[in-house]
Amino acid sequence: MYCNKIPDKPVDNEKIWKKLDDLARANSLWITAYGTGCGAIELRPLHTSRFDMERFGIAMRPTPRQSDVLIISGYLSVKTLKRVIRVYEQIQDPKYILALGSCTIDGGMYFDSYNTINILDRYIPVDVYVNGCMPRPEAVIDGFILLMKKIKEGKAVGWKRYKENLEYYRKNQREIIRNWDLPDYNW
Amino acid sequence: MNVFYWTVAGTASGLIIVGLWGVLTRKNILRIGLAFTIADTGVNLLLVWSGYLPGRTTPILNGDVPAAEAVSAVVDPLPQALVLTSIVIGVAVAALFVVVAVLASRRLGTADIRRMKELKW
Amino acid sequence: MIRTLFVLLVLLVLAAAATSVIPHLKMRTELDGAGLEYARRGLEDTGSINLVTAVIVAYRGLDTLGEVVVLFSAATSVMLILSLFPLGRGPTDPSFIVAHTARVLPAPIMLLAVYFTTHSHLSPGGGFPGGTIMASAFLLVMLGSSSTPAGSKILPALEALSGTTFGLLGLWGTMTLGQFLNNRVIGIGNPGYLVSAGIIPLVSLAIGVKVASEFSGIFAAFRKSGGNR
Amino acid sequence: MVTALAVFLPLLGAFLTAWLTHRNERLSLLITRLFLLAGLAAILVIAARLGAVTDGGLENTMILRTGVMTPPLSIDLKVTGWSALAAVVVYVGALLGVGRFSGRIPGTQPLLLTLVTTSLGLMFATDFFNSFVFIEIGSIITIGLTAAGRCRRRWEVALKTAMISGLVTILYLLAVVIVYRTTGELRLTAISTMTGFPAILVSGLLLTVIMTEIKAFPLSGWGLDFYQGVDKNFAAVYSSTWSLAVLLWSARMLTVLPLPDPGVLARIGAGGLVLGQLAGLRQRDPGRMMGYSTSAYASILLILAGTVHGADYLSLTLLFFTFASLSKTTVFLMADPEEEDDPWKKVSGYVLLLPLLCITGIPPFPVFWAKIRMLTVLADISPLLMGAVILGLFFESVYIYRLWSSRTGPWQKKRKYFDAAFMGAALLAAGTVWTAAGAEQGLSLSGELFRAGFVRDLFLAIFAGGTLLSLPGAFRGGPGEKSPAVWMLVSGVALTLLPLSGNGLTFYVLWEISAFAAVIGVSKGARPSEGTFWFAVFAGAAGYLLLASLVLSDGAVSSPGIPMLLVAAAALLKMGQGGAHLWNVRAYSTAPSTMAAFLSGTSSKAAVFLLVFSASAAAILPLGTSLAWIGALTALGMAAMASLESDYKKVLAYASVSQLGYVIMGIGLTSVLGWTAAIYHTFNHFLFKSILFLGAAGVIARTGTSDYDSLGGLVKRMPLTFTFTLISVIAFAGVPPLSGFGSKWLLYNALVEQGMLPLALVAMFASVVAFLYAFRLLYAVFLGQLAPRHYEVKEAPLAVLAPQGVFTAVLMALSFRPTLLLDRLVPAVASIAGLGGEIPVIEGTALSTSLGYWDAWSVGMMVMGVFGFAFVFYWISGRRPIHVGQLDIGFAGELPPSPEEVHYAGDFFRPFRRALAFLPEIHASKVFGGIVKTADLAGDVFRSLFTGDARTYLLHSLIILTVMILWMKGGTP
Amino acid sequence: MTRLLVSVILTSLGALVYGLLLGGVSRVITASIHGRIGPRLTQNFIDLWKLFRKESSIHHGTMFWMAPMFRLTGGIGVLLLVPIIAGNSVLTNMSFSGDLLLVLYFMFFGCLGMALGAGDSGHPYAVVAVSRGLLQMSAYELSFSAAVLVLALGLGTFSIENIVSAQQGGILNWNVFRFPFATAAALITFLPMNMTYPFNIVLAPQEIPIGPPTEYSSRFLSFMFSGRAIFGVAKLILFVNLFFGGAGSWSSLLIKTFLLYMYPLFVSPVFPRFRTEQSVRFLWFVPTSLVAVDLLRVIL
Repeated sequence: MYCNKIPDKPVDNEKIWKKLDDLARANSLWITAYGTGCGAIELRPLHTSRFDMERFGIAMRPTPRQSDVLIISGYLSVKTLKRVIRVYEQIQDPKYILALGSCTIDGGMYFDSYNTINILDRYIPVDVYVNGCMPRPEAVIDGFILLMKKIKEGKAVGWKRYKENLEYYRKNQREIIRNWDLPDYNW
Repeated sequence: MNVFYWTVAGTASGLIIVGLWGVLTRKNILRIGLAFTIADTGVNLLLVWSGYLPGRTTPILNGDVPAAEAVSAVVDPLPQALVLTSIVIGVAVAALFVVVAVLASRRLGTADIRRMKELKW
Repeated sequence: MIRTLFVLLVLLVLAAAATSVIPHLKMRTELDGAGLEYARRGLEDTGSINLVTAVIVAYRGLDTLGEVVVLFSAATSVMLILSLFPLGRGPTDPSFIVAHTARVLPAPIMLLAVYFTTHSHLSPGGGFPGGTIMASAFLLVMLGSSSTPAGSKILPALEALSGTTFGLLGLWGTMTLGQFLNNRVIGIGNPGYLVSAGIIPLVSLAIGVKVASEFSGIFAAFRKSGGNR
Repeated sequence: MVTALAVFLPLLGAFLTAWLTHRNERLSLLITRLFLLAGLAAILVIAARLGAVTDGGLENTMILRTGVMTPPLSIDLKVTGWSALAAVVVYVGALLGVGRFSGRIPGTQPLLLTLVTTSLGLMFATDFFNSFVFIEIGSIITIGLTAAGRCRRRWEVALKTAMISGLVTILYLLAVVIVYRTTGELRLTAISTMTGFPAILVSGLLLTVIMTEIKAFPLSGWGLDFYQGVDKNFAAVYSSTWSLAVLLWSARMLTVLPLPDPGVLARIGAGGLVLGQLAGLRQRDPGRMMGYSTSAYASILLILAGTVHGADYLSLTLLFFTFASLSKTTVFLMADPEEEDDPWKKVSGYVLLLPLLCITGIPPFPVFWAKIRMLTVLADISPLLMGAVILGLFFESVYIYRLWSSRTGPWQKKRKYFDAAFMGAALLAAGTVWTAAGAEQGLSLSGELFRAGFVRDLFLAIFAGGTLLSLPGAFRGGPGEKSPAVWMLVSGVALTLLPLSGNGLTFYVLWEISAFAAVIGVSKGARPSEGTFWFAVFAGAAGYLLLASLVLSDGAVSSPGIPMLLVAAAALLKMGQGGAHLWNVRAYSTAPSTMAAFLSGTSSKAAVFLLVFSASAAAILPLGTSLAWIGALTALGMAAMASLESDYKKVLAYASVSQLGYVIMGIGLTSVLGWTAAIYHTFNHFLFKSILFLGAAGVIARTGTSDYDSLGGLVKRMPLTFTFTLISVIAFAGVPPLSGFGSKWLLYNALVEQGMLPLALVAMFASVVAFLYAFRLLYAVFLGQLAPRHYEVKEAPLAVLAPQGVFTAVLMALSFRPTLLLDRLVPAVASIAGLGGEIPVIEGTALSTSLGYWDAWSVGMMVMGVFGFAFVFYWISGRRPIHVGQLDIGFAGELPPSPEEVHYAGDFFRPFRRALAFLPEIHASKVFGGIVKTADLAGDVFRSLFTGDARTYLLHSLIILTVMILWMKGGTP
Repeated sequence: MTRLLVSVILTSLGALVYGLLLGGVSRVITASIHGRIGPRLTQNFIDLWKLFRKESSIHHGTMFWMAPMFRLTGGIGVLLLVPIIAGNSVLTNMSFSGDLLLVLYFMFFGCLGMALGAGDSGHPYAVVAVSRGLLQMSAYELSFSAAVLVLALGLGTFSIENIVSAQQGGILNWNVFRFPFATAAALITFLPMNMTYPFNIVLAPQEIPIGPPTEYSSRFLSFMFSGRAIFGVAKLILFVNLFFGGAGSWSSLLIKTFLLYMYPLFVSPVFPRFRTEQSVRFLWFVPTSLVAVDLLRVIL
């Protein structure tokens, strides 16, 4: 019922279009509309006329299949992590992760909770962190611009890292998620 | 003689009507059988009556009635023959009816025809 | 009550409607139709003095055969039903009078019956009255005892024999004269004598025996159905 | 001599067995059989001598004189060819029944033998009083054997019979007195010379006697009770001997009754037929149903006596009553009298079918020939009377079908139940062949029937091809089904012969054979009773309508419009149009799937053929608009129903009816374009509906279910089936470039040409709604989530797959080159007289009218080109995608619970249901339920006459007698 | 033949570009209505390229695979069947192979393919959306085809070219003035046809993310977008041809289609979404009764 195929390691063999591709990718960031934590409330203003993220070509997509960016909006509990892993793996390459708030960096005010993730990067590859508790929309946009810059420079390669070090990430994930029932890779 | 003739006819018709009335209104099956016999009797009487001719004798051509005068002396022999048959048939039917009625009332525990309506519609 | 009244109403209306037939059924003063013919030529045709017997046995012999069959069917049916569904009530002991009468009377009764049967073409009587009388003798015998008379065993045989005789006598006519139950197969002889009128006496006898055995059979069946002592 | 032997041998046997019966039962039974055989031989000799089976032989006479001299003094028995043949049946019936009845109940042989003699005597009797004697013997034996039979309610039945015969005795003897006093003799023929009130009185008395004896409604109460309660094996004997004898004697009596107006008989009969059979509609007790059927035949006798005369009368009565009696005997022989509540419980409907169909008079069974001739005569006298008779016969067939279709028991293996019954069935079959061989022909449908030419050949191809291609899959039934192959073949062969039939009668016979073979085929399904019953009822109704039209168009009285109307109604019923889809849905969904494919794909085209060929365009013109509207509304309504249905086969059934709505629409237009559209669509529908149903057959055979909720995802297991289904769905949805669009294009052109824009709109709406069920069908069965229990499902069997392949190939060819068909079809349709409108022009691959144009080839090429380009472009433009698992879907980060829960198939178009909520719910089942309920209520009124109280029955007789006397008295000055 | 081929390719490409551009314009205008800056005009091209160049993609089965091709074929097919510029022998493309009826029915081709792909994806939301979409389609097709049939009956032809030529010679000959009610109805059905508010029940992202293409990604999605863009242009041209006098030249074509394209923009941003049954009933009754007026005029 699930496709259990482990993805191939990414290879850079298409040099010709790369520049153009990166440009397009940077200017067309589609977000998975998925609020993982308290920070999701800060994303809504991005639509409004005051912040208007559409001018950067950023749009919300309701399905991971069509999006490029997953925003981790705040702390992740163990329970949410499982869902995040599944959503992240279902996004097609190339894909980027924008982590919002202190909690994603070091656990923030929940650092000693039995049930939250302290260092997100151990479980999924984060491309850009935006700190603050919570970061304001302006900060989020700033994070996006940083992400766009990284993409244009070809440095936003979290997705490659994830594929190359899948065993490492899986080990960490399995450590913290006790009732692990996801397939080998969530296509 | 006419009076006698019509009296017999009237009696016979009366018997038939009484018999039919009995058949249609009595509830006990044995009485219904009896009513049938009454009506049957009426019919037989009517049958004999139909062969009646005033002042004539039996259709037996012995010394009293010479064969040559038979035509003007005897009553009609045919109804007499018919009524014999009819009576015998009546007896046979009555016997069978009684047997069925008796057995029916024994087996069904009642002689009331209103209880024998299991088959309907 | 309503039902009774309704029934009465229907019957009266029916009777009233049927009264219109009265003018058509006025008393006859002269013979007509088939009756006339019978009276005129009955003796000549059949050799039977008794015209009723002539009609019953000769002219309309088929009716009589049917009549016999009616009895036969009824008797067989009654016997069959009673054998399948016994009444289950045994006979009581006959009273002294009945018991003794049953010893004396049957013989004269039989004599009368035989006379009736064999002289059907000469005098009032015939197979049916004769047979019935014979059966009454049998009935008397049976009432006189508390069991089924031993003679009842031969009743079916008698019945079969007489019935077959009747049938064969009829077929004889067909074979010789092409007319079923024609009594003239052996000539009509001298009217007025015992041996005359063709096979009428024979047929009467057969009828008598048949009727007697059938009625007796019915009586016996009732007795058997009740169970012997 | 032989005559005497034939009549009296059984009697001698009776005397003999009466003696033997309690002594040696086996010998007695042997003797019984021997005497019966000897008698049979004798009567056969007589029949042969009289030349009874040749023309005019029925009236040849042989006289058995009895007593001295000649009638009126003595009595004759008169054997005619007519009564000799009936006597043969009497003997046969007795021979068939003797083992089953007398073999079981010792001591009944003499009575049985006597009953034979009596029956013969009654049939041959020429004397009024002699008949009485025979009637009495018959009654006595009936009472006796009823009481002796193995049945719980024997006493009640015997008593009722005895009371009835008591009344008959009285009434009859009264008649004897009057007859003798007024005519002076007792020959039957003398009665007819009577005049005045005695004649009326005697007529009344005798008519009452006859109606009571033959159990004509409303004097049939005791007969119904009799058949319900009596020992069924005795009923077997009774039907062929005494019942038949009484019927035939009554047939003779009715001709000599001095009635003021014999037409009265027909009216009494027709009224009794309709009302009596109406009362029987609701009947559930099988024995009683046979009683009602007997009552129907009694009414038929009255009708015949009132309308038919001479040689026709003889042959008709003979055909009707001998075969009906023999059939009834066969039915009763199959009963197991030990089963009190339902003696046929263990008998499978399959076995019962032949005799039951015989009784209902479906062609080619003998009663049919009689029926059609009777109707022909009636049509000349009064079409209204004919209509009443047809209605009554239809009612009869309804409960007979119910009797049949509710028998679902397995094949009864015990030989003792079936030896006699099989012999009866064999005799019936032989009789069928014999009468069919000698059947009178020469009736024809109105109009220009059976024109040879392309259109006819096209239908021929549809019928033959459809049969051949549906057949391979039919050899093995689906889960829980039996193989309908034989019946499909019979039905298909009859269908194939349909276009070749030379006249209307042949057409009708083939039509009915095809329909009822199909009914049997349907009964092989897993849940057969309901669908079979409704199919049979509707097929029967269509058949009767067709019959009525056939007879009326042959007659002189009516206008030509009415037969056309009836034909149209029959075709509509057959195609399930205008609310008649009830049967399609029920039959298709319960039938074996291949049978459904045959019915929907092939068999339904017979109705189109009927319309196209029987309707001269001029005759159909007045009906045209109504037909078109019926078709359009059916197309729309059924499409909506199909969208809301969630059973695979039911959806296909609705879809089938909906698609045929377009055909009706096209025919209703009576223009060249319309008819071209209709016939073209017929062919299309033949192709894609066959594919769809065969595909369904494969799916159901593999998965064992036809419920949308439990299917899904099968494309991964049955890719070929899916492909074929997909193609046919695209075709019937009318999406270019496949062929369904062609018919739509023609149809809209025709509609707009005729200015029928509202119709076009409805058609358009229907075709859009068709998308709903088209997609739902594909999705719910083949797409979506594959349930784990279907993981092991294999591709459909080759026997249904290969025909689908063939159909699909034809469909594809037709899609890209419709001119292959249209090249010939358009001129053929254009040559049909009376069709107006313009003729479409074909140039190369393009088709054009003054309104528009359509080039299927270039459209096809364009689609293939663009599609191919897109495909290739996709293929070369990047990496192959990864094929993921069925539950690898974006599910809000969750793992989907299970395929079944994710598969969204049930109540798929719920918003549609909601949007339609403003409409009152009019289900055909409710409409028909209402009709059935009304008929039941009406029937209950008449049923309540039969209170079960024997005295009431006697009272009925007396009331009828009174009424008749008063009526006739008032009628004559 | 070669000319035809070239014309076909160019028309398709042109329509793609034009369709994407129109999409961009509409996004910008919508943003303006919202008081935002909005994306670049070329945003749609960027999105398309991004999708087309995604590194990986998944598929669920053959029908899933083929659905984007169906969509594309449907779009291009309708485009090719409609004569683009009246009198221009090249730009009539394939319109010789079928009339208005063919176009009407060919419009289902892409929808059907899309629906099949959505079904094959096995995603319940996709199928819910298909159910809604088909229902809505069945509703708007009723009034749209009614309007079209009124035109056909009124002008006595099913041929689009003939319909266009019948509208020549002055603005009052346009069908929008000859059949105002039918045109109004058709314009109402234009909204659900383009899946804009208030008829946006198929792609309703807040209810059923995001309808049929839920499972589509990467190149599949780019094909679908292209197909939709081309199909949109084809529909515009069809409407212009049917109701607005057709296009005699490039400029009139661009102006007319652009204006027609703008019209939903001024309706959709201010409306909430219908429920499915509301939408269906609205489309059954309101536009159809409008058509009925013209229908009566034509028949009488």
